[in-house]
Amino acid sequence: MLRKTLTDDTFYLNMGPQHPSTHGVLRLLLRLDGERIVECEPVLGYSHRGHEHMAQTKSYLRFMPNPSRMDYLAGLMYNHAYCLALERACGVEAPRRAQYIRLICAELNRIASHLLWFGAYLLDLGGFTPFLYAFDDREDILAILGEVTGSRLTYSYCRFGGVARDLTPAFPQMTRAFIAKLRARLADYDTLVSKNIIFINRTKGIGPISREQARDYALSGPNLRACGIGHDLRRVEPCSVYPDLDFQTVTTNQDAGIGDCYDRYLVRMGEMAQSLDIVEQALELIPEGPIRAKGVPQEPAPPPGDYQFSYESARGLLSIYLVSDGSRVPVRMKWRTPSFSNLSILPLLLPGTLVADTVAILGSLDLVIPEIDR
Amino acid sequence: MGVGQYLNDLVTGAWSLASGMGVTVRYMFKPVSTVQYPRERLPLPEAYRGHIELIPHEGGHRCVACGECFRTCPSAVIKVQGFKRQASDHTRARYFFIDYSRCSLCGLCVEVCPEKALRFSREYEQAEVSRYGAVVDLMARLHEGGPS
Amino acid sequence: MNQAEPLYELLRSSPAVLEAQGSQSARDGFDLRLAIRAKGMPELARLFKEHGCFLEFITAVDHGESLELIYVFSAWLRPFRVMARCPASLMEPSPSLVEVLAAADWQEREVFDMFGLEFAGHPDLKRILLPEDADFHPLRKDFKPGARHGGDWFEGETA
Amino acid sequence: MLNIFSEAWQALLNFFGPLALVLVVGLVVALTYVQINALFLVWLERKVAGHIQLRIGPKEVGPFGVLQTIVDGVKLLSKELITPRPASWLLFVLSPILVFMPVLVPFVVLPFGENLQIRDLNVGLMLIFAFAGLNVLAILMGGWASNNKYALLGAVRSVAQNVAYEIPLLLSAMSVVIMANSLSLRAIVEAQQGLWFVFVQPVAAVLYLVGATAETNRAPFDIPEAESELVAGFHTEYSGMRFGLFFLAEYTNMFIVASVATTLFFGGWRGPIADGPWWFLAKVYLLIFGVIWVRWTFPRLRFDQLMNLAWKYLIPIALVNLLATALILKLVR
Repeated sequence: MLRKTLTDDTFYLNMGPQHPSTHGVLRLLLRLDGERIVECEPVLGYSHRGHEHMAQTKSYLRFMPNPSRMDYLAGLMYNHAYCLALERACGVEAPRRAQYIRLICAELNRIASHLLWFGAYLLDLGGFTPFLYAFDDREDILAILGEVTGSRLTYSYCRFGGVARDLTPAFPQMTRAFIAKLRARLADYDTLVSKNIIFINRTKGIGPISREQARDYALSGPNLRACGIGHDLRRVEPCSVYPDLDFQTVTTNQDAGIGDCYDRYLVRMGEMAQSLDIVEQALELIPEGPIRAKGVPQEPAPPPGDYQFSYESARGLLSIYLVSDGSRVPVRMKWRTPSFSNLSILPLLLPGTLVADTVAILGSLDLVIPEIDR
Repeated sequence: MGVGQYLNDLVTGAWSLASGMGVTVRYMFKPVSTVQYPRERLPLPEAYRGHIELIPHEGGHRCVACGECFRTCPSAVIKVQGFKRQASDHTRARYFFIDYSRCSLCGLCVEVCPEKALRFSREYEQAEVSRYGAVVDLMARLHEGGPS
Repeated sequence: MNQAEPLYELLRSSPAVLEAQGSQSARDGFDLRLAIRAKGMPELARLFKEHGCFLEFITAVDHGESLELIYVFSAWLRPFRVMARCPASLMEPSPSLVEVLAAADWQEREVFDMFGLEFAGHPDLKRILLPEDADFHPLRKDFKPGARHGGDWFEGETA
Repeated sequence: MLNIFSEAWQALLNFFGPLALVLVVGLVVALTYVQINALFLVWLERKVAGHIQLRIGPKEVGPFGVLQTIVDGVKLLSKELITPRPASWLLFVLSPILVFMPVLVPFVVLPFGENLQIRDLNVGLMLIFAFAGLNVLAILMGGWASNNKYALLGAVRSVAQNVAYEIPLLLSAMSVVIMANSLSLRAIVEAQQGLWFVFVQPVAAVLYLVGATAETNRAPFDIPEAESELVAGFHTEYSGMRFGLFFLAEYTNMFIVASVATTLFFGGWRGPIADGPWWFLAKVYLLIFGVIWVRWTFPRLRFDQLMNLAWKYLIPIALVNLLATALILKLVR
């Protein structure tokens, strides 16, 4: 798209694939006029591993570890979404207890993902310390998830028709302690970051997205909610046991719909607080019972047809579309990942901003590159 | 911009910076949250998933080399071979290898095992100098009574 | 299926739509399935856009002997998901939706990348996930991954 | 061989008198001190950053890790000096040397104690500011010569930043100068006999500290090397001890601006009990601690906001402050 012949004083800057702020291997080809950006073209695919192709060559069961590898920051949510998609396609329902366990773990994972985003975003803006505070909190979540699932990043914990293992007795108490701790921490983050004049100047009014643009580019997740649209699949198309829980969809109340970086920041911080509420409620509501559905085939094989399942992941609308011919291997499995669409708006946002804003905008979209590249 | 606005911006800005510094200095006197790794270690959670290993059972193991685990394994990292001592015997596994470098620790093998012969080990310091070093001989581990 | 949706009637009566079908079962996730002519897709997309829908994704399915394009539209704040399918051919490009919906840009590039299906009117149809010099389209059924993953001692058991 | 040296030394002594002795010995001490100080500051920075971030920082080499920086220095010394092929090598090589040279000169006039000053010049303050201004030239040279876009952007930013921040720095120093009626650093300290100037000139002190942080390219004003935007800014292409020299110069500069602040506003070597260089050093390191604390608290300003801060807030306030000082002094005296 960018023409290679330059007749004016602009020059190209290759931001990435190895750059501290592209968080993974994303390459931005920028055309700069001084420090001002004239044009931007994202170049993707540096971590394309062919997950969709892998899905077509493996049985549904053997694809189980893969989804967490797409979005490694919210691995459990992808894992959860994949199991839910399969269960709905096969007409299987997991026991209530398993559903609650999954939901708690997925929401904890959402907090972990947002925390990491928070830290990394401040790192992009040059503040090093909040990053380590966020990691301290995230460490607690990983310890809790490690206690339940046995691993810390790519969980493979949800199973077709249930979960791999039951909660340990230590789990509720660890989680409650963490909830109290993070609530106190969120207040500190508010003082240290949200109210900080430098931070506000760096993010307010930067990278605004109007509702029309958001619709045009199919934005989703916190990025969309920052435009003032309370679209949350946990509410709109509730899956699992989300209907039982009471929580708010965090949006910014703006009529003009300026979803700038600061709004996106506030939405994610608000979502963390909401997720804490969800986890707290779910801990109260969790029933006793089995954790695996009985009489479920070991190898799932949905009846012939095509199925679609959407899920609100940490970054937005995750869709799984699968075509089955009745065998154990899918004909086609499409993963619509939220970051892919969220990144596509970047060439629209960048022109006219400064190099420093590039980092602020790119960070505020909360991209996970392996999820874009799949 | 009026003078009042100007001064107001100045004061709120300065106050936000000062309160931010208040937070960091408070954290400075909090106990550190890091663990000095080679000297201190955290307890492993009970559910910890290292690579798989055979469960010791009456001086041996329960594996009958049915092959369910390597058929299920998404990355095909398991190699198991069994033999019979005589025609009337049950098959027993004699060789059991995993290529840990490609294992994704999903745990499907442990779940599908009909004899419940597998479990997760508690190994986590597995740096190797070559990728062949990551091939684990589970039988040898079992006989050495490797760390559990 | 959400019966109160006024858009459904419009879609049913649209000339671009060959066949409209409500949800087959509670399992499939689509409220409405449309079989359409590829030529009519931009017009339909405009209709969706006017009614506040966004393009969730575009993808293709290779059924072995035929290729099929899938468009999925969704809307904000209400459960709504419409899928439109049309046959596609490697010989004949389908019309591009970029003019109507910017989200189609990268989605179409991905379909081109993975299946080799072309879109007429796309401003910059090139590879997106695979390297620019790749000469294959990996999600087509006739694609066989080359024997590139080395002589590991386990080779041949990954199928 | 030795003869020649001793003869030359004799000739020097004859020519300059005992001044040469003081200068040479002083500079040698200063040069040694610069190294030790930088090592200590790097360690302090890491330790403070560590504790602020709920870590403990270096701890392996030496007690509390104090020797860690020496080990790192040795590592830097042993690394290959890479010169990019398209770089303009003469300027590229010259830049780290040039950045380090001027930081030595201010040590000549810094009054560590009542009798612990290499040379008391009556334009001492001017000398320091003049040589501090050279710093940016070296940075520009290095950034331009690297032939790297990130480095160039960093260098250009650095020039703009330095030009903007010298003004409030000088203006706030001037308000002290007109109070002490001298540019000699010793005279300024003497003038703070009863009351430190920080209590008389709090606005100037704050302005000076903000400007000084920006002058030394420290966060939140570290935009010339903003690692999340420009990778490493002007020293992106530097490796080994060339990078080490930039590093050394940065920490020494920090020491110098803190010393000047101590002299101007915090009463130099004077203290409640027992005046002496220990007071001077204690105040300097306390100020440096403050600078480190600020660095590990705030995000970085954007380039145009940095300029805004200087031109919209710092310079007008400094001017008003200077004017008010002059006016009051005129009325009082």
